[in-house]
Order: sequence, then C-alpha cells, then structure tokens
Amino acid sequence: MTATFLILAAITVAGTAAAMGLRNAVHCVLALTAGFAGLAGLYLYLGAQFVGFTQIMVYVGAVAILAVFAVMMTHNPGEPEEIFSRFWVWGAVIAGAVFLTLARAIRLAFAPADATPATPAPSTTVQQIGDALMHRYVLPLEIIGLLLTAALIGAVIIAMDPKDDPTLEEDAE
Amino acid sequence: MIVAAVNAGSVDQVFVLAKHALLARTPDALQPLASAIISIIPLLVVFPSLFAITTVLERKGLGRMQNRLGPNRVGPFGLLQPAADGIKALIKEDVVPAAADQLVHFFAPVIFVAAAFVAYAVLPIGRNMVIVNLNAGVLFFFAVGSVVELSVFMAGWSSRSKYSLLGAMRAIAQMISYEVPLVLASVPAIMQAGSLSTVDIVNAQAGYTGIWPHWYLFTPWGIVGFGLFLIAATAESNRSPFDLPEGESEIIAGYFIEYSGFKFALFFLAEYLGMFATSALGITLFLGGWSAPLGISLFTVVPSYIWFFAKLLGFICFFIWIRGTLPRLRMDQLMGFAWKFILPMALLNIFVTGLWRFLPASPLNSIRWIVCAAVLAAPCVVLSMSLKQKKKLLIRTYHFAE
Amino acid sequence: MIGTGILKGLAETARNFFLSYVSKDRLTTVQYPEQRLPQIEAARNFPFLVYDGAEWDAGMRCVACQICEKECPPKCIFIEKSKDKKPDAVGKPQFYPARFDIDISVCMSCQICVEVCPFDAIKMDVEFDLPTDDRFAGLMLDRHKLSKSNEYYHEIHPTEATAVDTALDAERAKAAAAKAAAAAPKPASPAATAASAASTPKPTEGESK
Amino acid sequence: MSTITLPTPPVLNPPASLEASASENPERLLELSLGPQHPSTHGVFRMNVVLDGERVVRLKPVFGYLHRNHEKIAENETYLGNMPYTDRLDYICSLTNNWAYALAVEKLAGIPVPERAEYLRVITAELTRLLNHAALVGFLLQDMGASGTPLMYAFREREKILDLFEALTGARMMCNYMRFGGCRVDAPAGWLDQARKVVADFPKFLDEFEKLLVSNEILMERTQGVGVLSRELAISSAISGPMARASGLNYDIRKVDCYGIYPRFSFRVPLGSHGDVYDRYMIRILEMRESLKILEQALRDIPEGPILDPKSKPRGFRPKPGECYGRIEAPKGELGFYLISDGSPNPYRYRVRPPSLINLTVLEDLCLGHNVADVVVILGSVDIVLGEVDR
Repeated sequence: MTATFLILAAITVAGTAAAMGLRNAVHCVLALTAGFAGLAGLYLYLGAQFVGFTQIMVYVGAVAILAVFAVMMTHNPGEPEEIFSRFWVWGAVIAGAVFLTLARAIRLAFAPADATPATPAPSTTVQQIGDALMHRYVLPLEIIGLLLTAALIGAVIIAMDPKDDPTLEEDAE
Repeated sequence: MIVAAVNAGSVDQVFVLAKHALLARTPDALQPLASAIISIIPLLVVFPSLFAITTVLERKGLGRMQNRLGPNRVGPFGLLQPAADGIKALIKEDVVPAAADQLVHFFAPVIFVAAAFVAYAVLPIGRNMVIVNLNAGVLFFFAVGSVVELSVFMAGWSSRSKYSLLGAMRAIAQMISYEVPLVLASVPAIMQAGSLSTVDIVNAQAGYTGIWPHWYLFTPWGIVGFGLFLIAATAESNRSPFDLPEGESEIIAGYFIEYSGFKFALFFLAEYLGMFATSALGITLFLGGWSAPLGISLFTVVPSYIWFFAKLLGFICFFIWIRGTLPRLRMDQLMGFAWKFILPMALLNIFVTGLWRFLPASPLNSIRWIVCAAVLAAPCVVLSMSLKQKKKLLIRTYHFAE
Repeated sequence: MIGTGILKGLAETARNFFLSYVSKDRLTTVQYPEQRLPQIEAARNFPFLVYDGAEWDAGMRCVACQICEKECPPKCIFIEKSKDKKPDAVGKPQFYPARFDIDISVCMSCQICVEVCPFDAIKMDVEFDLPTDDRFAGLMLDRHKLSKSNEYYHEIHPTEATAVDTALDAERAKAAAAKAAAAAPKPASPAATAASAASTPKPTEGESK
Repeated sequence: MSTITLPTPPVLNPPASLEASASENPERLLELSLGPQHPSTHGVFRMNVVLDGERVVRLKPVFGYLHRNHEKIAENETYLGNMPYTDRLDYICSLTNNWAYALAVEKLAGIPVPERAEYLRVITAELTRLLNHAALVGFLLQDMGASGTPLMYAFREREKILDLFEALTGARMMCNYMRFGGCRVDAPAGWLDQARKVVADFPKFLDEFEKLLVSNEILMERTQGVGVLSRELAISSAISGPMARASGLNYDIRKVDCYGIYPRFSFRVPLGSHGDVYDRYMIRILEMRESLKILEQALRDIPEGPILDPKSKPRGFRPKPGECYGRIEAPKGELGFYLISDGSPNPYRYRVRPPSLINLTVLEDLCLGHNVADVVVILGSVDIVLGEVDR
C-alpha cells in the first residue's frame, strides 16, 4: 500500500466517479479519460510496461478522442440533463449483481489463507511479448487483424457522403 | 593521450558524476525520489531555454531569408528578445471568452505542455544520460504523443468560436493521419536494432568502419525512412507546409485563437517542445543519437551531449528553412499525401528493411544496396510519370497576342 | 522529377540567406531613428508660409488673396484679412493675413495651394515627424507656426527655391523700374495721379508711403 | 392620388442546385463570416460563407466599409480639386488613376498633350503596373502561406519604384501628378538615368521570383484548377484586365483604344488558356516582363520639350457642356471615368468604372465547391483594392 499506489488508485476512482456524477457531458468524458490515465499508471506501477503504454496509446489516445468527439459534436450544453433517469432501479440491481460476481471471483483467487501483498509480475520484456505473438498466438493475431480491417472498411462506407458515392448515383437515375 | 582520454571521459560524464555526487549526500529513504528530481530539473531548464533561443533563431533566420535584419533591438543582436516576449506574455491580459467552458479552456494548454514534457523521458541526450531507460521507449514516446490531440481538441472546442472549431478539426485530422506514418517510418530502425529501447538503438549505431559511422541513415531504407520521418515530423508538430491548424491567412490562428497572455505562450512552448522531441527521436533512430559523425579522434573527444544538441540545431535550422520557403498545403491534399503516398512508402520501406536484413552480406554490402535502392526508387519514378500523363503539376506555356 | 520545384525554391531562399550577409543592395534595411534615408528633394508633406528677411511678420509674402482657401480640396485653410497694409515682397503695400490657420489633420498634402498661389507665398515642407499630444489645437497650425524663412526653403528645395527667387528678383527689378519711370514724369501729370488716388482706395502705382 | 407600387427587386440568380442541398439539412451547414477584419481580405471586405464541412456552399460578398462618398464630393469640387482624390481610389496605383481622369477631361475639353508629357505618362503608368503586379503576386503567395518571403522580395523592388515616384512627384503613393493637358512637373536631373537603372535591375528580381515559386509543386497543387473562370462568364460579367486575359480573352485597352502613344511601342499581350488561379498568377508575371519592354523603349526615346502648354491656367477651368467617357488599362482592369459637364467649374456628374468591383461580382461563381483555403487564394487572385471597390 505504498504512496504511489494510493495516489494512482485515488485518481482512477475519482475519475470514474466524476464521470458518473458531473452534470456537463464533456466534463464527464474528460473525467473518464483521467480514470483511464490512472489505470495506465497502475499498470506501469506494477511493472507491466507494455500494457501500460498500450493502455495510454489506445484508451487515452484514441478511445478518449472518439468519445470526446462524439459528445462534443452532438451535445449542445444548453439544457442540463437530470442525474437520475427513471430506470435507476434496474441500474442499481444490475450494478449490484456485477459487483457480487467480481468480488466472489477475486476472493476465490486468494483462497489460501494469507492474502500475500501483490508481488509485481515477472518483468516481461517487449521481446518476449513479440515472440509469443508471433509464435503461439499468430492465428488469433491474424484473425483480429482481418476483423479490424473489415470493421474499418465498413465504417468508411457508412461515413461516406451519399452525394459523391458513385454506386448510389446509378440507382438514382 | 591518456590524460586527454581521462579528461574527455570526465568532461563527457560531468553531469552523470555530478548527479551521483548529489545522490550520495541525500538520505537513503529519499534516494529514488531525489534521483528522479535531479534528472528532471536540467530537462525543465534546458529545453525551454532552447525554445527561447529557437524563437530568436527563427525570427532572425526568416528575416535574413527575406533580406531584412530580424529582431536586433532587445539586447545584443536581439538575443534578449525571448525574455521580452516572455514578459509580454506574462503581462498581457488573459482574455477568456464569455461563452467558453472555463474548466476545459484552462486545462487544454496544461495537458498540452505536460504531454510535451513527458515525451522527453526516454530520449538519450548523451552517453548514459537518459532519464529512464524503458525497454519499450519508442512505444512510450508515441503513446504520449497521442495524448496531445486530446488537448488540442479541448482547446478548439472550449473556446466556442467557429474558427477555433475549424482549426481543431483540422488539427485532429492532421495529427492522427500523420501519427501512423511517423510510427511506421520508425519501425525499420527498431527492426534493425532489434529493440524498442532508445538506448539500445543508439548503441546499435555506435561503431565506425574506418571513419564512417554505422548510422542507419547510410542505408537505402535509412535514407527513405529518414525522409518520411522528417515529413511526418513536420506535419506532427504543425510546422510550415503542414501548418493548416493555424493557417494564419485562412482561419487566423486555429485552435488557440481565443487564447491570450500566458496560455498562448504555453501553446507555443508546447508546440516547440513537440518539435524538439520529434527531432530528438529522429536523431536517436537515424542519426546515431549522441555519437560523433566521423570516427576521427578530433570528433570523439568532444562530449556526447554536444553532438546531440548540434544535430538538434541542424533539425531546427531545417524546419526554419522550410518555413521560409514553402506555401501551405490544402487540407484534402495534406490527407491525400499522407494516406496515398507516405503510408505506402513506409510499408514498402519496412519490407525493404526485411530484405536488407536477410540478403547475404557482401563486400561493402553492395548487392543489398543495389537491390534495396532499386525496390525503393521504383514507385517514385512511376508516380512522377503518372503525374505527367495525367497532365497534373505541369508548368504551362502561354501564347501571346500581338 | 517530382520534388525539383521545391528544391529549387529552397535553394533560392538559402542563396538569399547567405547573400544578405554579403551584398549591400540585397539588405536594404535602414535602422530608422539612428540612420535615415537621404531626404529626396522633391518630397512634400505639409505646407508652410515663406517670409523674406529676418522678421517673420513683416517679411511674409502672403497677401491674403484667399485663392488657396477657395481652391483647397479638403478646405483646411482659414484666412482672415488684416485691416491695414504693409509692403509685400515686391514692395507694393498689400493686405496681409491677420489669421492664417491650416488644420493639418485635414490637409492631405496635395500641394494644390502651392500650384494656384500667384505670390509664391506658400510652399511644401518636408518635415514629417510632428508628434503632438493634443488632437485638435496641436494639429491646428497658426500663422506663427506655419511661417519659415526663405533660407529654410532654399535648404529643403534648392532648385525650386532658386527658380522662385530669380522670378521674384525679376519682378522686383520690374517694379523698381516702373517706380522710377512713375517718379520721373511726376511733374508732368500730378492731376492724373491725384484723381486715380482718390477714386480707388487701392493705389494702382507702386507709391511707397 | 394613385399609390405608386414599387416593382419588387428581381431575386439575383440563386444557384438552384445549392438551394436544394442547403435546405436539405440546414443544421449541417456552418455560416462563417470571413472579414471585415481578416488577415487576407486585402482591406475591409467581408464574405458571408456558408460551409458544408470545409466546402463552400454559398458566398455573399459584403463591402461598403470603405465608402467615402467619392463621387458626390467630386460634384462639389472643381475639376482640378478632384485630381488628388483620384489618388485615393486604387491607392496602390495612383498614377494610373490620375491618367484615367486626366484623359477623360482632356477628351471632354479637347486639350492637346505635348510629346514629353505623353512619354512621362507611359513611363509612370508602366512603373505602376510593375509595382501593382509585384505586390499582388507577393500577397497571393502570402495568402497561400509562404510566410512573407516572396512578399518581402516584391516589396524590396517596390521600394525602388516608390523612391522614383517620390523624386518625380513629391509623394510615394499619393502622387497627384497629372494635369489636364500634361504633367505637373518635369523629371528632375538624373531621374531618367535612375529609372533606367531600376528597369535594368527588375528582370533579375523576376527570375528570382520564378525560380522561387513558379515550378513549386505545392503552389501548382494549390492553384491549378482552382477558381476557374470560363471565357463566356468573363465576357458576360464584363471582367477586364489580367483576370479576363487569364481566361483567354484577348482584350487589352492599350491595344484596343490605342490611347496615349501606346501604338509606338511594340509589346505583346499574354493570354492564359485555363482561367484558373495559376494562370492569373502567371499572366501577371508575364505582363511585368512586357511592361519592362515598354519602359525600355519609352526611356530610350523620350524627347525634350514642354510638359504642359504654358497658357493653360490651373484655376477657373470651365469645360464646355457635354459628356464623355475616358478609359485606360489600369493594372487591375479597365478603369473608366464618365463625366457630364454643364459649363460650371464643377462636374455635373462624375462616375468611376472600378475594375476591382466588377471583377468581384463573379467571386461566388469562382468559389463554389472549393474549401475555405481556396476562397482566400481565389480572392487574392481577383486582386481587389477596397478603395476602388467602395469609392
């Protein structure tokens, strides 16, 4: 429970809590990004450098920008939204269920009597991760690659403007 | 000679020895914290002062290119001009537009400068003078680089002005679409060095054959990689032919149009720091980091950090030279140029590096040179020929009427 | 090839960069307050009134004929005639302006007043830094501020001043000759001069008081 | 008393295709006001631009910020008193404005002009053309982002010409030099040699300019095919000057009217074929070379002699009643003065045909479909000066 861990944990929890509580949608998204950054700090603190950097690059760099884009472009900050929507009851029930399952899973993981303090994982260098990707997990890597390209092309077609899409014009005539 | 060597050694390591001396005095409990702070403080001093010198260098360099003098009123030869600019930035009123979103408007430059500074953690300035030697150093650099876009958009959106929104949209599109070629242009150096850590990459380029250094620049894929890296770096730091986000003549100042006073100065500081960081990475990957350009003893005596800053100065002069000459690209051309020309070339370059690595070694590795150079030159020739057929970019002839 | 145009442009700016340290005609910057460009002779800024001799009030050439006031396009000259007379440049007693104001915030230095003035009384000055802290009175130059000596006129516009002076000397010589001729046959026709003096208040011949 | 019903003003031709797309999803469009305080509108000029993303959907020029009631003032001024005001029309080329006004009044009153004055008029007018085209090409490249370098080269050359004007007329930009029937003051000693030296040095600057940017790929990319003006549209909108010649229209008033002594000089008129910004940029550079040819010939055989017939009095000039329209090839296009005289010292009606304003009417047709960066470049290539547009 060293000082850095407390700080990083505080940032993550505060960020995610603020993401839920703030009134202005844009502030929520930025608070969420702070939460992601806190999480990345935790990974680095545990010595998992590669995961930490990818977390920063993917979540803070790309996902956050996507979310900020979406919120800033659609929300006009004029009318304030009310905090509690009518279905908050269902929300609470589902949240409770999720929390219980997670708590049980963590407790089982530490079944042996002493909950030893979290020993940092053996510091795996990027080299080993690269080898693993290229040898044992090469098939899933290729499949995910294929999936991502397909998704990318799909997104481009959806976003393409109907005006300058040649295929549509033929049907129009 | 030995005395010279010892002196050379000690002069080169003077900062490292100073740090150990300081550390010896601090109590053990504070040891890790003190060592971090001691290595960060010179960074916070050196690079902003380099920013100050660059602003003078830029204005005088541009001036001379335009046959005028450049600032020479404040201090000898205008060298105190950055001090004057700094004071002006501090004194000027910090206007925040009424409709602006105060919090986001305030945090944008803060995050921008923070991200710019954090990127220096992995850059080796001299022999074992790197703040932290991460074994995924280059990945860290690009991860932090991607945080900058978030702050640009926060600035653009929160100032609630149409011009800043247009500027922010352009900035995001440009940065994202040039981040990919930047990463792919640096992959060949990583492949050749076999590690992501910047220190390993510099050590891999250390040796000399005869007097020629083993820099990655002197290989066919190195030249092309360096060229692509340079273009992507200019675009990434919003410098001249790609300075669309703050196209003065079109949308006035882009995303930092509603900033004034010290926040405006912070944006400039962050932009220049970003430029230095990307050039420093370019030096590390292709120009052998802090190693001397020639193997002769006269050069190797000079301390390593001097070479690093000399190369950085070379980069800065190149950026200023480009800024003084080239007009700006338009938004769609800029994107087309990135996705249609630089990205394919970067991918081809990675393939050629692989080729280079597994071709049989031969005297002066001439075979590898010819094969790789041919593979790389082919698309450029094809491209310029296709442009000619499509009658684009043609110098026209005019007929005259009597 | 694709990049040659850009390289040629870069070479051009590099050439200018290094040449600006060497060749003089390229670097034309003049550090204004310390160094100044040589004054071009025909330059003109705001008008001034010329006076001959030492005393500005008596030697003023202007005879308040108000032609310049009528002809000035932006109407920035204001003249009040004097009641009494004084001898003008040629020696003939003429009116003189009791008040002659030019509002140099309105004047656009078009020198039409110089062109239409029959007495060469108003010329264009070259003085251009006239800072003042008062927008209205500071920019309304009165008679005293406007009048400058003929020597000053020779200093700023030498060729033009000499031409004006030769014309004036010729006129003075002609007037003196006319006076001498008028004095000689005086005994012959005293009645004619007496009659003409009574009828028109403005005497026609150059009779000095 | 029958009420007078005013005819409703005809709606200017709304581009049908755009109306449809604009009304289709109005909230997608961003209405942006470029100017009047904008770094690249060459003066106080506003453009109400409706953007779809970065593409221009509608553009409404708004001007009048610099309207100084020039023509009404002229009706209360004498003929000579108007001459200094013509300097302020197109404040970059004051001498061609003076010449156009002097030409109109001379045609109205039938005043002959001596030989030396005609030569001085051609020399000063062609020097003004060099000045204007150099400054314009510099500004065009400044709008495109070449941060000031070409502009500084152009202004360095412009300074030499302005010094010539100051030595001749007394003022750098507000020359007020031409009079009805000649010029106000003769060239001082050594002025003609100085002029010959400036004209001899000018090609060096033009070569430097062409090497710097003409074959530059980025410039070609940014200007070729941008803001295309078709020949028919140019003819129907009365476009004149380099903008019309860039669309292939062989119409140069120096060749059409042969006013002054232009027939004596041999020079050619460059014509473009595409009518886009690149052509307008190149036409102006080629025109500068033609002006240099005229200047060399004029400076070579300028005769001695009077510059104004001595008996013409500056004051009390009363032309006989009548009307006339005098026009010249100003650097921006056909600059004309239409005068009606009723015999009094003040003109009854004084109308200026401003080439910038008339060339500006087609701005929307040039800019449709391009994006914001091009609008600025197209406006730069139209070469407007707000003094002349607003009068």
